[in-house]
Amino acid sequence: MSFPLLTATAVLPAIGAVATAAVPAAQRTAAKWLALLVSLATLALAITVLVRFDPNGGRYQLTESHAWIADFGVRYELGVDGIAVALIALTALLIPFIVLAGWHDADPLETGSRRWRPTQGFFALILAVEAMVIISFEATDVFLFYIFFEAMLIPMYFLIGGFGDRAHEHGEEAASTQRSYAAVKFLLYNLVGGLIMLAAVIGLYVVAGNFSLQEIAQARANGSLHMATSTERWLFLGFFFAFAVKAPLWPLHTWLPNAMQESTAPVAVLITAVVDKVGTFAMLRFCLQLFPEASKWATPVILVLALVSIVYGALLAVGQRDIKRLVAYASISHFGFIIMGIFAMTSQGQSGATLYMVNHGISTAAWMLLAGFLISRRGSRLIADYGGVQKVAPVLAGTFLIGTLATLSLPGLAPFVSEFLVLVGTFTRYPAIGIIGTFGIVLAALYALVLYQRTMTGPVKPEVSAMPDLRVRELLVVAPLIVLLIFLGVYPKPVTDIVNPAVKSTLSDVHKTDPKPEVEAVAK
Amino acid sequence: MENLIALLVAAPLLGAAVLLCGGRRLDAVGHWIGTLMSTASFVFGVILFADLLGKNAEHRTLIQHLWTWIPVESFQADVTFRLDQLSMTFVLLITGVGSLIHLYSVGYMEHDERRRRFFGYLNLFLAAMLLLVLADNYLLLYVGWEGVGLASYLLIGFWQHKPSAATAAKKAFLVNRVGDMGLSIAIMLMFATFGTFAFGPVLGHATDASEGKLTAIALMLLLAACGKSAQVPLQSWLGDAMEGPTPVSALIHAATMVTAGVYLIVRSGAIFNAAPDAQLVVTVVGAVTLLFGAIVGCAKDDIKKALAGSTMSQIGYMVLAAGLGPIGYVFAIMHLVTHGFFKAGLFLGAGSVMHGMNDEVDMRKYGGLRKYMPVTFITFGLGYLAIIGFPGLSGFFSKDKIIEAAFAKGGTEGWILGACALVGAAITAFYMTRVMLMTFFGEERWKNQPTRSPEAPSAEPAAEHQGEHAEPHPHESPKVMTIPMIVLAFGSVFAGFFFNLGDRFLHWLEPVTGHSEGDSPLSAATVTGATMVCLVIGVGIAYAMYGRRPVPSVAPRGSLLTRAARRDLLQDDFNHVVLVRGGEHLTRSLVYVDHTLVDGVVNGTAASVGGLSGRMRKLQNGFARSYAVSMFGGAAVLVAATLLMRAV
Amino acid sequence: MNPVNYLYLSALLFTIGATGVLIRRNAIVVFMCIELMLNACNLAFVTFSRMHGNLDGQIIAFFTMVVAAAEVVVGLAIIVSLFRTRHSASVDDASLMKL
Amino acid sequence: MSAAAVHSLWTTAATAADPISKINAPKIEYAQLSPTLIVVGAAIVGVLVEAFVPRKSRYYAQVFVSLVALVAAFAAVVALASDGYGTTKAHIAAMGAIAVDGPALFLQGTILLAGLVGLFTFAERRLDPEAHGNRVDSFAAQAASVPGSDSEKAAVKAGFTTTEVFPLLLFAIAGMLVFPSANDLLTLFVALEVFSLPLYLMCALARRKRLMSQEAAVKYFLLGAFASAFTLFGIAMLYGYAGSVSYARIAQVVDGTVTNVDPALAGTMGNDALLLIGGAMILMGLLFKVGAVPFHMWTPDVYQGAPTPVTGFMAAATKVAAFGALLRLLYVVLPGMRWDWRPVMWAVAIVTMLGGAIVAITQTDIKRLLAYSSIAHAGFILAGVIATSKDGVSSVLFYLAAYSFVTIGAFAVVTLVRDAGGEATHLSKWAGLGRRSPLVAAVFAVFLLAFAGIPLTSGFAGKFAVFKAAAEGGAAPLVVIGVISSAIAAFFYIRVIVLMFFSEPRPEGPTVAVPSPLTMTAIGLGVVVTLVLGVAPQYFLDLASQASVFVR
Repeated sequence: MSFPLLTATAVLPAIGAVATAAVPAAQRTAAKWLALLVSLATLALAITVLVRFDPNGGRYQLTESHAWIADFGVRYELGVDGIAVALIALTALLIPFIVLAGWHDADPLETGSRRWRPTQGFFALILAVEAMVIISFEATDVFLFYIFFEAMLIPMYFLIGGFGDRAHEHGEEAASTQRSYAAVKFLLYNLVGGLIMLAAVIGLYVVAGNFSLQEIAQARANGSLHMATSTERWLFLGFFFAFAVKAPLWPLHTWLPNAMQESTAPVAVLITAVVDKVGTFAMLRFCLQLFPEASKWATPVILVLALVSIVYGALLAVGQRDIKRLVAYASISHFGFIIMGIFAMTSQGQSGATLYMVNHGISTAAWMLLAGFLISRRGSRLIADYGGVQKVAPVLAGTFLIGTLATLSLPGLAPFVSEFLVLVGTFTRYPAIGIIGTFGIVLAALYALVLYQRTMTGPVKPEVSAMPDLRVRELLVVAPLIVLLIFLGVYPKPVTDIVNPAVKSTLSDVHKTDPKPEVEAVAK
Repeated sequence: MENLIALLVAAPLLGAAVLLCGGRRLDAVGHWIGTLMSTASFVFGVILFADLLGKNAEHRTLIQHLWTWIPVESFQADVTFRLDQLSMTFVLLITGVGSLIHLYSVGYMEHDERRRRFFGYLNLFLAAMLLLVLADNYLLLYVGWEGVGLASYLLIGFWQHKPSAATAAKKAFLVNRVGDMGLSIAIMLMFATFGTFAFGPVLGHATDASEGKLTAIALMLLLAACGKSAQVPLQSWLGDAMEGPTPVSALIHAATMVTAGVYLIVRSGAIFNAAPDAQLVVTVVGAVTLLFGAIVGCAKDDIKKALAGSTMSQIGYMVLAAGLGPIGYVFAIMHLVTHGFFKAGLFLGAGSVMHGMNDEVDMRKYGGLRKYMPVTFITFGLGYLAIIGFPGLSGFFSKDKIIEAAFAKGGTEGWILGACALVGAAITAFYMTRVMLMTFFGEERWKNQPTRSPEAPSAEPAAEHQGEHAEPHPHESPKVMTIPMIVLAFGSVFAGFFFNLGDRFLHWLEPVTGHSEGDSPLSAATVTGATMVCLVIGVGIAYAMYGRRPVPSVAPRGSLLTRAARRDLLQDDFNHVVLVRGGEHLTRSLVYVDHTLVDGVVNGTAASVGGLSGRMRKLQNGFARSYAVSMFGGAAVLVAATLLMRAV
Repeated sequence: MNPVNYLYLSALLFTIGATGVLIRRNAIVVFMCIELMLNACNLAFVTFSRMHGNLDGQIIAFFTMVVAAAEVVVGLAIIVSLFRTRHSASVDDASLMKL
Repeated sequence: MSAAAVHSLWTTAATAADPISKINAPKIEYAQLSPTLIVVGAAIVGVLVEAFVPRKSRYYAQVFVSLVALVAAFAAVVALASDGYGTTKAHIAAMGAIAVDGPALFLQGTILLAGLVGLFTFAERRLDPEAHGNRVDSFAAQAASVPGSDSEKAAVKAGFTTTEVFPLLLFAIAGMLVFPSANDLLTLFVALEVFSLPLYLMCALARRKRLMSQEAAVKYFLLGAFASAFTLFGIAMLYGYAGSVSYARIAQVVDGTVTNVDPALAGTMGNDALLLIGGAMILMGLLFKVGAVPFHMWTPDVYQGAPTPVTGFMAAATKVAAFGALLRLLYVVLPGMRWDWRPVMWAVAIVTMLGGAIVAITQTDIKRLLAYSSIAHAGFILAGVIATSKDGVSSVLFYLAAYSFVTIGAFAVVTLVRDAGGEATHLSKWAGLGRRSPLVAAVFAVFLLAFAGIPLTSGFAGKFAVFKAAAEGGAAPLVVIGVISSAIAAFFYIRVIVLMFFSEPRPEGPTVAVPSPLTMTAIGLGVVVTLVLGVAPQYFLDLASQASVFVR
């Protein structure tokens, strides 16, 4: 029994959350530092996981397994494959930046009762979310996964509803009502998805008799566990629905714009860059492994939906007046790419999709956080309120431009690699869909550059003229992300090396192989 | 020796990094760093060139593998450079002209407080462009391809405080993106067809693939080329791109980047050769564009826009040549190089003129400038002679070859293409003469009138010490600007002759592009003669219109064609109406749909459940007896149902 | 006489009682109707006990009476206190809580 | 045991050959009935206390007696269970009147714990401001005096308190202890009345809002009596059908495996009409107690009107007892006619789940809201009942245990939030509670999340267990509907959370009273159980599944 590394990685932030919440009301700064340190320590643990993980080793590594709820056939089973490792690393990496970026977001304006501690709560909740996300990446027991998949809604819900942008065009009252609307919408959407999944989870138990991913997958593979086609499809739909809400996939996406618009930038990043990834990840890990046949059966529809998401999200992003909504719709478009890559069922597509999750996390984080810094300066989310920023705050503008370019996946930056992989992977099996998907590239350029032009260029707006440039703390947040974007854009090999084997085995689960080229041009 | 290749790219890249991240402390020396880096790159280029010349024709290909970029199963993208005669030619052109223009910019941008950043962008562009021509596979080429797009975006929009500049930059990037879409689809097709997208295997096995696939790939590549090289139908961005500082127009939008499309086609020659239909399309595009650009060039009063039109049409020539296949590849490249010289020279000259005229770009406010800025006049004049193909100058040789090749295509299409080329030559002569006359001859229309063009950037040098309403007093530009112009003038005079001496350019490139003499229905002499005739006609008309009678300083209404041509033959309006307006409507309606339909469905269900709840709530009316009723009814139903269950 | 008739009678009484509960306003009367229903039950018990020839039914009837008596105690207590508060024993007046 | 001996507890004397000579005393296993007996005894002691102990010290005496009684009873239950009466030694005691088996003991234990926690909330005397220097609890000073009358004022001034509630509570608990373990219909009926009557009374005893309290009592009483009349008639029918009220006997008749039919019975024996009608009517009586649609309408009014501690106790314990009885009835008496009652119960479960959840959405009073949520939960539990499997039983047992603690805790929190007019139960008053007293709001949020069935709370474990059993029992549609209705239900639980945390506090908002350790224990216990059953339910699931076999 070696040191339970995975458990530690998940438990540490949980403990940190409790500790942070317990910090007395007066010591706000202490709470902040505590949260930051905990998140950094978690990052360290995640890196150890990364190091200890052997890409060419077994499928699930660092596994832990303990009895938990025998009556429900539930075990406490953890284990990571390449995909999970990559995403855990991403999560652990982003949280410190989120904490740092949200440094002042939760400083209370009015002091309620002396026991009212928003700052502590804010950072505690962030850490709680981190813990739950990480463990749901690690869980190889469906029930265990489900529990945290659901439970993470609660802290997210409080983060969205409890903390919003300081200044609001319609005053604080309106702000709070809109916030709680967004929060409730977020929770209900995901809860409905989760409950439908619950029915499917129970169904799975009735069929399979236990929840261990590996056992079920094995049993499915060697035919010892046979599911009626209709059963499998229903169960698949139950699972997929929940993940599609979380991801979000058109037409289940409308909660995302509200949530991201109303929450502070760091929380918005937490939603789109970290929490939503659980959805796409789960598609890859659970839908495909547990229900391979049903997945293939549903592929055409899902691909079309993904395609709609891509184009629809991009077009709506073009039409937005609110910076954060724009970013949200951009994310919807990006998630379309991810889902497309997953269900293209080619190694390029799925590796690309996984890579996309990582890259999208980083790029959106950079872009959204910068947008947040911008908004915090001017106190408005409306694009129209900005203009000529690059004149007064060149560094902010320059970094923001890089974020923009990453979003429109410019070659040389990380997102390009993943996006192209997804497109190629899709194209080799479904040429038409691949081609339509590429329109997304053009539209991405449109909304991204429109945003940059309207906010950063042109004559300097008077309200903007006194805007300070990036502060050190903010630069500390952005610079590493940008470096990472460039590095992964130029040398993504480290990530692909980890991901590829996992994708290979996933593909073998669904009995799919890459289509062969027409001409054997490369000598094998 | 291969290891030097990376340095070609690395030097300017490093420069860009240093300049952009360096911050204000580098402002003093930034421009020199930039120039140094590009010159260094040029020096490496020359060394490599010497090395290549040392080898015999077959072994003039150097490969440098740096690292594996994206490995996913069969999808293997490497960062590998390939230096052969073709890319060598480009390297020299890019770094050479590039360095000259860096030098020129030192003077031109002197008074701009963001000069450091300008040089950073220029270096970035050089790096990307070199990456483009040195890449050994299409994906890496794609990186350079979009890289130059980015650099051009940054440079066009360099004066971002001008909304027009920002818009133009965005437009350029977007139109290019459409082209890039073509390139990426082409790469996907290649991967699906050949399982790779490296030059070697793809071009090597091109003939093994079905013609349909190849045609598709070729057309997609053409789409990409159209985007980058401003060919119809994706030409609209080039005119607006003139919002950028003039050196940018010279380097990116005349000499190098816009010719990338030609490079792509020539590089992919193997594919095009195997797809004749695609080739036909290429030639058509080329022919159309060369006329289109020429006509637009005739109507523009903005000197840079006029030159832009001519660039378009000259590239049209190259594309046409490239479309002709092995007959034309070499000449396409040759014209590309010579064009690089004289067009760059012309732009620099234009820049120098503007420099002296407080950034006035309207040629109708010029006139008689030759005695004020002699150097500019001479260099510009030489460039002028070169472009109209005056015998003996470089334009003459390259363009003549292309026209011959067009006829040599044979058949009716040969005739048609040739005819287009000839007409193009005539129009070229016309509009260039027009530019020449309006700028340097005639009476001085700029006298006693304020000619500060309203939205000229305050950053522009002259404006600093010139007040708002001051009469310009033209003056020759400083040495640092004239020297590059002189060098380029030399190039535009002798390059063609030099290349043509014993077809050395042909033999130099042949190993890469291959070459075949078509069976021309006309002898070379006749073609040359015809060209000369066209030239004379063009010059004559122009002289008759602008040399003899005075030029009105406000544009006359002009014929329908003229007015259309001023507006880029209404092609922009078309874009505006169809794409921009349509797009806006689409997005707006989609936003509405998202809010009412998609969201509405959800909120609707919620509301209906709420309403149901409200109604059911009424049953709870507080009267114990009504509760009793429901219990009694319930009991009755329960009993009845149980009995029923047994009955059925 | 056929004991089944007694069953019919008891069913009739039970229904009458139930109907009374549903239609009468005065709490006391409603309560009496409930008592009627209980008695109907008793009748049924006794009848069945007679039919089955064992005494269980009759014993149960006694129990029912006791329980009914207890119910009366509690019920009257509540109803009376309500009456004293509201000066009305109408069931319908007691409808503060609704919806 | 032989059919002849059934009911001898009641009828020996009568059936004896010759009355006088020898009365063979019934055989009663007092040890195994000890839990009930203890509580009953304590209740009687409580009555005596009322009679003889001076008024000042009654409160303490009563609390002490009740506390001791409940703890002792619980200890007895534990002892019995550990002696294996729940599993191996399970049998039928008291001449067939009472079953001592797993479900009975488990439910008795649960009821006793609920009663204990309930007792704490009953005994709470710190919430209301002191009247004339006397600590007061949440019960009327003098139930007999008319609200607002001088006599009431006098009673208040004199510092009277209705300490009778404690014996009443004990009587109710005693009835509830018998109810799920009753093994013949007569015992069932008696137990039903024994725990109902005290509840009727306690509903009328609120200190504040006495009009509503009395109204609640009247409604509850009339409707309850109405329902029990139906039950009794149903019992009569079954008696007519089987010639006996003993579960075992009836079951045998239903199965047709009856021993020694005596010819006299032949006439009515096996007349299924009687069986069906009787069964349905008894079911109706029990469904009334659990508050299933369409017999639920008393629930909101009574829950709202009754003193909140009573509401909490009632909501928890009554459900436990009633569901226990329902389980035994369906699993012991009527398994033979499963195919008759299952479809009906399906329908009831569905309308209960949906009805409760939907109507709750538009509620504006926290107590009514919780009432409707309890209706919805009754629906969920019914889904487990319908499973008709061992898992079904154990899941229901677990759910009941989990649910009762959450309920009592939630209502205990409700007692804390007060304004001038006593408890501030209107939802609008709860706005911004999270700002004023985050702790209380957070605790209440935990309870709400448990109600909503969010993972890591006992609510989720219970819901999962029940749905799992239902699905295995082939009731997949029920599961789907259950899931949908829990989604609807989630909406209004969340509404309350939003209200507490995200909306601005009202200036004239309520204050949160600082309770005595009693209520604190009640709430704390609720939270702890909620979380423990949510995170590590295995032990309790084992307990439930061990205790899930009925003795026949």
